[in-house]
Amino acid sequence: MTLNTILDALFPAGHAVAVANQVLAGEAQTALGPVAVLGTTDAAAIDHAMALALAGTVLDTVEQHPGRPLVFLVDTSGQALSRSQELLCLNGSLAHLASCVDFARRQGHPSLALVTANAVSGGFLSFGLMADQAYALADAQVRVMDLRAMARVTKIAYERLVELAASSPIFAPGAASYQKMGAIAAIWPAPSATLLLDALRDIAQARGAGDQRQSLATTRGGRQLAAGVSRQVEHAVGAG
Amino acid sequence: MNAPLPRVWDSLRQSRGKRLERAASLGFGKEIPVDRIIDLLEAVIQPGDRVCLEGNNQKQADFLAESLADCDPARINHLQMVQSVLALPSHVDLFERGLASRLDFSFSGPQGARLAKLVQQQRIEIGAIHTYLELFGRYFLDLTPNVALIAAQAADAQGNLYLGPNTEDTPAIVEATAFKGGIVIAQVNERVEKLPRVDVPADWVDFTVQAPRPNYIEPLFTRDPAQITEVQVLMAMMAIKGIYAEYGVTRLNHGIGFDTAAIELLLPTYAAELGLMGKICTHWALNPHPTLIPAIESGFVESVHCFGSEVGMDAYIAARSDVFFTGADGSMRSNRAFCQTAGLYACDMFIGSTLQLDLAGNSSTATLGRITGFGGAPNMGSDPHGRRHASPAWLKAGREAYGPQATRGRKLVVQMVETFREHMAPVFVEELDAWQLQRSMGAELPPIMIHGDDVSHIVTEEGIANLLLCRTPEEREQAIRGVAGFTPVGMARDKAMVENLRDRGIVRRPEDLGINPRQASRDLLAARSVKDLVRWSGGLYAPPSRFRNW
Amino acid sequence: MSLSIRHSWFEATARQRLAGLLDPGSFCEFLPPAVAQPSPHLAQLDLPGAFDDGVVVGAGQLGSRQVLVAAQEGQFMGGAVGEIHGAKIVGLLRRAVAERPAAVLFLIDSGGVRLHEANAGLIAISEIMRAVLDARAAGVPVVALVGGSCGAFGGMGIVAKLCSAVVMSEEGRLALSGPEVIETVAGVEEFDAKDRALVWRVTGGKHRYLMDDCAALVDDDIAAFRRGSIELLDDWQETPDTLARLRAKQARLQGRLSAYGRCRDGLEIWAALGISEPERVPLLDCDELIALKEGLPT
Amino acid sequence: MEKLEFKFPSQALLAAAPPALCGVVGSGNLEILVRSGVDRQICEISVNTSARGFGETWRAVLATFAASQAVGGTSIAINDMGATPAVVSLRLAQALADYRGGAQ
Repeated sequence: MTLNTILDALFPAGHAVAVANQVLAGEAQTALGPVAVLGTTDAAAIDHAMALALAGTVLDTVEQHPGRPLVFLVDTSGQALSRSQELLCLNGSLAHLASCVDFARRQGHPSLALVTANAVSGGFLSFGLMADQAYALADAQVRVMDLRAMARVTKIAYERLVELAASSPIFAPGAASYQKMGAIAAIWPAPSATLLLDALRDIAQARGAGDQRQSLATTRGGRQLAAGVSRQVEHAVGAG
Repeated sequence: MNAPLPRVWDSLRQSRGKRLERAASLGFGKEIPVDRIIDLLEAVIQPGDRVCLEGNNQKQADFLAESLADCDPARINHLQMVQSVLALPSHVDLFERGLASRLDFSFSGPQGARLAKLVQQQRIEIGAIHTYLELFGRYFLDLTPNVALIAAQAADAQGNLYLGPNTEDTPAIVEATAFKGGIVIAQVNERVEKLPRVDVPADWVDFTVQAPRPNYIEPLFTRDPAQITEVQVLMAMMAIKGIYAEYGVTRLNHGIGFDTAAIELLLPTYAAELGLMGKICTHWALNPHPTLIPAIESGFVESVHCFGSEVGMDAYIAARSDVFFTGADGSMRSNRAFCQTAGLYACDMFIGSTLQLDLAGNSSTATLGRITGFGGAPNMGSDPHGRRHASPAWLKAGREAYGPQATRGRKLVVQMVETFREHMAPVFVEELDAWQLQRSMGAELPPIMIHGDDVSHIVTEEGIANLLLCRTPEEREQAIRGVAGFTPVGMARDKAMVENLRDRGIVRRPEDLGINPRQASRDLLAARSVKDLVRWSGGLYAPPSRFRNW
Repeated sequence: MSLSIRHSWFEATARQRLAGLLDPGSFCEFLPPAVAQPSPHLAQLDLPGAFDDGVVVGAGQLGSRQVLVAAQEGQFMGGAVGEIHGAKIVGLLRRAVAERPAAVLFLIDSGGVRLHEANAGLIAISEIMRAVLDARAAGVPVVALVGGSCGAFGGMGIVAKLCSAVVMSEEGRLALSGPEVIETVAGVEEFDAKDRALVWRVTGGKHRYLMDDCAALVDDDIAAFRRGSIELLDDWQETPDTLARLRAKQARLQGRLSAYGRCRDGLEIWAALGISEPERVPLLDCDELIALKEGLPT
Repeated sequence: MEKLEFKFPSQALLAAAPPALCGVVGSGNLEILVRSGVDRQICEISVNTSARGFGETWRAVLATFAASQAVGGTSIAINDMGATPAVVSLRLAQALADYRGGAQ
């Protein structure tokens, strides 16, 4: 699916989104008013320049359009893998991007991420997973690592991983796993203006509720332990 | 009566002359252009020659090895290789490509598996697996090289050589070759106007070639203190208190493992606290182990003579010339032949680790499918019956072994092992893999590294077995079982007999030595990281990059 | 010699670090091993777990300040974040919002996501990121201490940079992708992971300190981390992010990218920073390096 | 992974104490948690180990420990990542000392 097909489907009322260096930035019209559109395309491997471009768009939006919703379109294969990128602390630029998204939230900007094709580890962490809610298109690839690579690194037989992946969302790649685990709010069969509007309304309504992913995971049976463990630590009696 | 046929008495000299003529006819002078080295080798080496390819423990004539392997097997073949260490892939290529057919060597290390395969395919004939001293000895008897291919640091215009700190085997090889009509070819790292010192005079050297890159040196003796375990600390405490202190061991050699590195690092702390400074470990036959730096800096060590050098230690050694053997130029000179001699005859103790020990105390590092050889451990780890000079440690061990009227002493030969290696492989076994290896290779002898009758003590985490005090083979077996821990060999011990041996001081537990295993903390190590070693050295030690975490 | 009384942070376990970091006897663990369960996900993959799932969380005092602490155990599965491990940290950070301690000390020693629980780990790290920012927004400084054998990599590298400040030792490493990963994907010419001196020139504490990616550089010594943390908190005032501050940071990162974006080795950047003998930087001790940085042209 | 359960008779340890943990589940290492148990004359030990097939070695190592130390009335849980018997014995001694220290 091309970027323009997706944009046309999400924003039939109009959009003006530019792509430079695999980074998109612009705005679009919705029934709820204008939204900022930003993100990455073509399985971008996020580097300093991309992270700073995205962060710049977030900060511009906060400065120029108070309260305007942020819509992230996520297509990232992870982070750029190079020595020069690490030399300048790539994790620092990704953290800066994440803190800008968080800052926008605190300034009253609702945010939504839609995984259009790929969402992998570091690239996903820095903006997609920082949004108030993340959604994914049905055929999107969401993962840390594919099972063959995982088998190599963990030295666990590939067949065993495939067998377990069928029943366990804990490590099985795929948007459905992430939905069960609480990180993806819903999977959309196709990009849709109606679904987008509903989602933006839900997000606006849930504002201030904080990070609900653990409890969602419990409800959906993805992570059985996380919410309980966090609660235990949060409320443990601090006796010596 | 017929007159006897006139015998030629200078055939070696004549052969040498012809070889040099062939080289001269191709336009070669003493300095060989790097791109013509194969032409030279094909001109001076003949089929069937005995060739010494300098492969040391550390320094490698790697460029000459690769060049020889690239020679035409139609012109050069059936070579008989003599070399102490078969370390590089090109060393084995010689046999796979049909240039060489016979091998006499000491150690093969990383090429052990390829070598074993060639033997099984009968594509190589092994003369013998020697110890270093035996091989050097045979260079001067019946294995004298026709051609020696050696490695040096630098050459001057006349062809004098400077060997650098890693002198190693070069003097022995050159002496044997140059004085028995052979040809000596040296690869050098650089050509200089004036050498720091002359290690090999020009008239012992026929040709030099400047290699395209400096000869490879393996940092074989660098042990990162960070990897020393608490169990190794415990065994080191036991060795220091139960052996070094009790015998007053001053002259010694250490193996290269982490067990003995732990001892080196406990000298400035634990041994110093026991008041042993000046009483033990003063004179060493040892490579310049970085882990010895704290003991040297603490004043434990008076002298160290080295087989070879170690990467990164040059500046430190130069600045500690009272301790190390250095030339007038300030840089170190090592010498494997002399240091092995010191290790065999002048040391009171050898202590090292092994992979397997049997019930007779025989040890082996051989594993199935690999022919690794011995290096120098069997020279150091053997009691030389020819020794005549006395020392307190030697005499005490002799009295323990032969009774109060002993007319000779005994070298301390100590094996120091954890009862299990990683992946729960027991070190103590009923039968060494060496026997199976002998059968599968059709060798005349099993590759036993140190013979049980040379071993005086075995140190494990469970205790020390003093085999000198055992009076029967049964006692010896139970003493070994008695420190073999929870290995099948250890669990099959006769408990009553082991307790009896313990009463007689033949088996000693940590608590018998006044050591609480819980005191065995890495905090006792004088250095716990490579960086600590650099600090101890005052910044003089420059560790290779792979050992750094800064 | 003073070397023998140093207690290496790099070498210590998470529990040993906490014992030496906090005021003696002040540490109280939440969800201690005796009442915890190892990860069922590891058991399912036939691997033994750890009672604390590789992270110790609790409360204690640092120079009489009340603090909350989380310490990752690098020796257990590379300190990697799984479901329980992550949830413990998230719970601690939420507690900080409610309890308002003087600080949260986050002893990071982690390669990032635990692949055996990949999705749970990635999401947990995302939750930790949000929770760190929530604690900071509530006025609680979150200080990352990085000096363990696993460094701070992957998502935990991002988390470290979301903290109020990072205290590092020279031995510590802070980056996103591990050198081994880059070597595997991009080749040994791109990054030789076995060239450890190079690895440290790219990701190590000294380089990060010279580049202002960490606030303080301390010796590899538990007591030095304690002193460094106390000094840092003495002068620290946690204030919420503002647009101006984020803009300034953006400008600084942009400037740095255009100035050094083509460099591939710390040596090149150090020379460009005005250090006359950059090759000596790895040999300097901590105090010398701090002095060197203070003397640099700004 | 293999789970092993053992019960050894052992001389009663005098005082119960807060739980003590020793060691780390790292390569070649293990963690040992000592808690007070039920029966004052018995030491209960459960082991989770990454290495299969060493049940008898574990039994021998642990039996030696329980016979040589007064550990009756304790319940010991072990998570093991391939530690050798030497390391296991050392950690047991350390864990017991920590547990006893906590009783004072």
